[in-house]
Amino acid sequence: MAFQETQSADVSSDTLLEIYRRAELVHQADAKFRSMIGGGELAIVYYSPRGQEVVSASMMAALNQDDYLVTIYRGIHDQLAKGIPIKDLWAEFAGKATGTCKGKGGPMHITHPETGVMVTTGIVGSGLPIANGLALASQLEKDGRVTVCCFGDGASNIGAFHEALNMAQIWKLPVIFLCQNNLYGEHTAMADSTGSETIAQRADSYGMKGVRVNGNNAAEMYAAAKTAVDRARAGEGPTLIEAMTFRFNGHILGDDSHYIPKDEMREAKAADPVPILRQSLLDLQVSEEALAEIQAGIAAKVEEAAKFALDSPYPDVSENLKDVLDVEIAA
Amino acid sequence: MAFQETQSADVSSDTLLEIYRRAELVHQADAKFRSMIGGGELAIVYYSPRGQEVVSASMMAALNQDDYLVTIYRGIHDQLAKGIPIKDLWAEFAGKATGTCKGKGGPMHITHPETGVMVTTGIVGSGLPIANGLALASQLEKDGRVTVCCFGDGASNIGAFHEALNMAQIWKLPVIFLCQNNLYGEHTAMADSTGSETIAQRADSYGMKGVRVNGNNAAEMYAAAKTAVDRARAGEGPTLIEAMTFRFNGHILGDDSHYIPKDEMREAKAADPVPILRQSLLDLQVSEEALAEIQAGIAAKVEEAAKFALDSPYPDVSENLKDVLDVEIAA
Amino acid sequence: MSTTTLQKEITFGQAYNMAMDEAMASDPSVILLGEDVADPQGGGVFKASLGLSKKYGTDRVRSTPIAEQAIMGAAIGASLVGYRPIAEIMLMNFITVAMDQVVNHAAKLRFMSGGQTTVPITIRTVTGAGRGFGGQHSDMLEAWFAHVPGMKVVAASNPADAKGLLLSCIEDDNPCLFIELTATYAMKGPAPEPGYRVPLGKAAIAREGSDVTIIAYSRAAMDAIQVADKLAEEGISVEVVDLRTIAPFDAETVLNSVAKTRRAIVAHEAVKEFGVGAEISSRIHEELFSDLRSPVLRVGSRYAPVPFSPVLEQDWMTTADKIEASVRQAISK
Amino acid sequence: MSTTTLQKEITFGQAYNMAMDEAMASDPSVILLGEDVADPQGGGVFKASLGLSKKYGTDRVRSTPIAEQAIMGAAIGASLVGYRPIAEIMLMNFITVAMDQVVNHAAKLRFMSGGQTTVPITIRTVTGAGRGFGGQHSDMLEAWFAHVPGMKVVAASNPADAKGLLLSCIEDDNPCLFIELTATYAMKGPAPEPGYRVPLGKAAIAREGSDVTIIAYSRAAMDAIQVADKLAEEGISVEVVDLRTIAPFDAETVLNSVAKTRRAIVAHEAVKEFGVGAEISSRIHEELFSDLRSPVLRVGSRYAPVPFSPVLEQDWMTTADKIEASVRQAISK
Ligand SMILES: Cc1ncc(C[n+]2csc(CCOP(=O)(O)OP(=O)(O)O)c2C)c(N)n1
Ligand SMILES: Cc1ncc(C[n+]2csc(CCOP(=O)(O)OP(=O)(O)O)c2C)c(N)n1
Ligand SMILES: [Mg+2]
Ligand SMILES: [Mg+2]
Repeated sequence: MAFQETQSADVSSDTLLEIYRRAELVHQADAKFRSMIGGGELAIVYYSPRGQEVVSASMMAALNQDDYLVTIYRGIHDQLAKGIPIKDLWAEFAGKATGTCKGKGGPMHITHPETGVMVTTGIVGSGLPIANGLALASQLEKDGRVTVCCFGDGASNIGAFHEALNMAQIWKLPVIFLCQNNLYGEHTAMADSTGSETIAQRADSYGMKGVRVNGNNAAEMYAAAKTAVDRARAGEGPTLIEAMTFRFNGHILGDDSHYIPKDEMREAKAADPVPILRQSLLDLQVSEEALAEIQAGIAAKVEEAAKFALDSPYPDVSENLKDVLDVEIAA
Repeated sequence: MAFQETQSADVSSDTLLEIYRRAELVHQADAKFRSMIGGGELAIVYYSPRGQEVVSASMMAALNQDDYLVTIYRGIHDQLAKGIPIKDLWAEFAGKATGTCKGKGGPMHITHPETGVMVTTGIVGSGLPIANGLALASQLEKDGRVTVCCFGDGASNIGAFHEALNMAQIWKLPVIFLCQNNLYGEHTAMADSTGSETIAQRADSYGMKGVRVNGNNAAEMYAAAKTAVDRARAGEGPTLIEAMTFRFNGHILGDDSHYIPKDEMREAKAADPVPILRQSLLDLQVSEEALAEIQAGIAAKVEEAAKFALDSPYPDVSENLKDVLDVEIAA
Repeated sequence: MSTTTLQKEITFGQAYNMAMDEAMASDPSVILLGEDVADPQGGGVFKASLGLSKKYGTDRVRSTPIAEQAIMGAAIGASLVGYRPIAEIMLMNFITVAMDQVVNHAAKLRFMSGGQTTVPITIRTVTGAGRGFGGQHSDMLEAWFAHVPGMKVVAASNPADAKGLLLSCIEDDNPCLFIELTATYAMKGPAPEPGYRVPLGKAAIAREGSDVTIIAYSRAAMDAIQVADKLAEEGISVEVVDLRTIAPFDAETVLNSVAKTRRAIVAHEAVKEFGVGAEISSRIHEELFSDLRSPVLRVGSRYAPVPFSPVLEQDWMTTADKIEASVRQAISK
Repeated sequence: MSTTTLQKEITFGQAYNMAMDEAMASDPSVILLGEDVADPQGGGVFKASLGLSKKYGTDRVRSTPIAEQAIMGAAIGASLVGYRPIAEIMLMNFITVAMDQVVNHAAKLRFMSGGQTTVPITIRTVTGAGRGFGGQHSDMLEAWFAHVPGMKVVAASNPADAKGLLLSCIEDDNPCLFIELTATYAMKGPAPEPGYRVPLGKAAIAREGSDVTIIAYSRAAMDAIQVADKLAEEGISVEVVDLRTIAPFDAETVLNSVAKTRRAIVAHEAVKEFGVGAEISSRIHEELFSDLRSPVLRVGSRYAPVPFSPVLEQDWMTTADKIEASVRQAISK
């Protein structure tokens, strides 16, 4: 059947370094968001991607800036790895006029077409049919773009997943369905909600290529991503990638993960993908200094973004009359 | 994988005769409906099951009267084979007060709990989640009942199919999903709308047992049905049966089947399941007289039902105030 | 009639076909997605897209699987990057499986993105009672979409408007829901000039009158015109306002008419309770309370699912007779 | 407080929990289906079902996959053969993926079957703005369901009613949609007596008054009471009618109140245009036109998706201040 393990291909250290840059950016941004929320500087529902950084960093490193991304509420790892300006993102999380969406969308609805971040949805599964539409446009335009659609393991049980994968395959759309399998949907374990052993095997139901990879291994994840991107660009159609990963901070910030066996959590954290990737770079003779410099640069950017967000003004209430329709609504 | 061909088991000639009785009833009822519509005695949208009689007759012969059935607009083969009173069915098609639903539901919404006909829906795919609920009730009641849910090949591409099969499997519900694969959904060939080669293989996506059988072969179809019913009653969970068949009169009456290659239609009609089943009974030494007698008896019943429907009165308009809520609506 | 001379009359069905044809001819970004819409599948079950895939290719006119969420999502996604997709939802009751895509996404993405992305799609769907299609194939659900900020809801009462409104929907930069009726698909009316457009958001005065205004749309507007012509013979002067765009509706035209006649009736085929008529009636009372000679009345179908039996269906639905009766009631006060 | 003495105050969340607990204790046919509702998954994301699966087993309290069509279908199917399922749809915007099951099936099967089958289900769902959940997690969509014949739509404005109404929904033989609010989940109010019921279809006079009637429900009813109490100090006598059952609504109580005060305002958090307020306003005008001293006014949220930014969200939504302003406008006439 279509399901297969990809071999961890050898990936250049430059690529791994690029992946690390993106993963570390997500890593530090997430830490800052959590401290600001904990400290009361931000009052938002926050879906931490901590633990899933390498999945996105590897996937997005295989894309061009003008490729499209559709993602979900748990999305800063995808958005930042795709290249969205961190200041605009932060300001949107803070509901400020300087945010990507003028504060009107908020954390769950980040959009930034310049970097290909087309849709962020809060409705489980609904990004997949929309991703098909972006890919359909690319197919018609012959612009060579690829659309990546991120979603979770739980989303693979909802109807939109089924309809979208079937349509993508029969139309051979240049789309990649990236299931970030962190083994839980809210408080329900995958095994309790999902009839199949893997998500990847569901590709068979559509005659689609499906692969399951260790998403926390940058080389393996990047290889799978690159293969899927190349196939899509070559007109060979969609791929379903099931990237195995884990989330360290529960569903939303404040979730105590009571439903996750202690050992499972401990083992997952022991296999934290970010330090592992950092170590692998050191093993590849990248110097401690070089990595420390990258981290310092990111730290500065993150601080600057956070300050920018806090210092920015709130939108004017007249915004409630704009962007509802093409013409402004009469007050 | 779960998908497998069932062997055409040897089925007793009594069972085959019982299947023939049901198939011939559907066969004659369908002919009469078409002649009445053609003759202007009935003005309805009609979805002929001609060609699919043996699928239903074999499936329902494996059930008890109190087992549940959920079916679709193309449903008289399922309903009649399940044992619904033909007079009540006919009167409902004619919109009469004596119909199963007092004329309020009509051909697309036949219900008759006494014979287990619980829901007939006109919305593609939506019967599957409801069938789960009936099966859930049986599981909780431990009443040993089985629910059969009939749908088409085209319905296997809609979201409700996916959600329902997954839930049925993780809850091990006593439900049988009977996909009557007549190779077309309205005017679209299965190959043009469906990513997988078979519907049965989609059972793998749920860890469910899936089988593809020649639904037009009574012995093979009955064996698959019986196996699935036994599994369900034994608490072994759901089965997806893909019964290969064909529809001879297009999607709705009047459809010229222009989208079906001439040869395909010719071959399908050459393999008309009803005469084949009749011949196989003769080969089993059932006498021509016995079969002719069965046919004559059915012909009388069908004529009687048609007459009953035409002679029955229309419902009183006060019915529009009843059954909307539990209490009557004030005029 | 020779193919070169223009038809004098066209059906609603032809109007839909001509509008899509003209739109696809003039704008390569217009595509059509729906079940059986391409010619190999018959050009749509109602034949609205007959010939279009032959002309524009099956890349632009695509038959889809039976998967309304996928159809709607594909239309939305393509519209975010420059396309103007037409999504055909065969019957309005089937849009219930795609409500998330329409309501949470199509209607909101412009606002939630702060105007960075837009969703210029047209959803074409067919519905309406009177044909014995029963409870799941006849509902008029326009009130739901009218209540959703960010969408336009449109329905025509004659073939010329049907063509002009559909073209305007396709060219509009907002998501539009365009409602067609099974019962009127084959009805004829005068053909419009090529390139004819009906602006969205503008109602039509279908009949001028001074005693009472009937505000209606779609089939109820056709009935209202009948009623107006009949009552004219009795010397009762009825003005008919055909909304054409149901939401956001043309309050100015409605209010000007009622300010003149000082009596109004709102009529539609949808169930009366919590229907479109309630919004229009409330608006009129809010703005013209002291001018009104009698309260605005509403005519809508009964509070029940659409029944199958023809006698029940007729009793259930809004008809010219019921509209006429409420006109007489209004002017009696 | 000792476990034997009754609590004097409970939150809305506790009210939902107590109602389901009492219903499941007294009737084995009551079951609960929803995402994360069982205790191993935390007893629901809002903890409404905390402890229920421990008490009644995970057979009756079932955590489901993320599949609202499957949840709704399972509830409908079981209800056809004697069960009284409660289907929890975590947030109201998610019901958009299950509209077919609710509208084409739950609401219609009784009628379409000629009364042979019934669908005694209760759909519990949470929503509402004011918490910064943004455009896809805050919508008040009750008007859609009110427009669908065959369903009841219910919302409470205090914990006692919440418990009494939810019990009545579970025991009712029709499909009921019970709307909860994120914003009020933790709010407290007096605890009702055990076994307390609030009949469906009966509004409450939350405040008696003579100058003007505010008709509201859910949070807007809480705001209306505040406004009434505040204006009382100024000598303005405001009557507050809390609908409790939004559809079919208690026209008798509404009309009797307005017949007395001769001025009315309808207020709700949902978007004003084509909202529930339009139906109530129209009905009042139709029945009491000549008695009214001024037109019925409506207060609803802005015609826009729910914005995220707190300043925009506050400007967007219905508030006590906006209700107060329209009361002053009404009595100024
Ligand atoms: C249609 C729908 N149903 C339910 C929810 C509530 N919800 C939000 S996130 C979530 C869990 C999703 O799990 P998964 O797909 O694995 O993604 P993860 O959060 O683990 O990244 C649920 C049930 C929703 N947003 N949309
Ligand atoms: C949700 C939905 N979409 C579209 C339709 C229109 N429709 C009715 S039957 C049908 C074809 C179904 O084909 P299949 O499932 O193969 O069943 P068959 O008619 O062949 O028995 C379609 C598209 C519908 N009834 N419901
Ligand atoms: Mg997950
Ligand atoms: Mg078929």
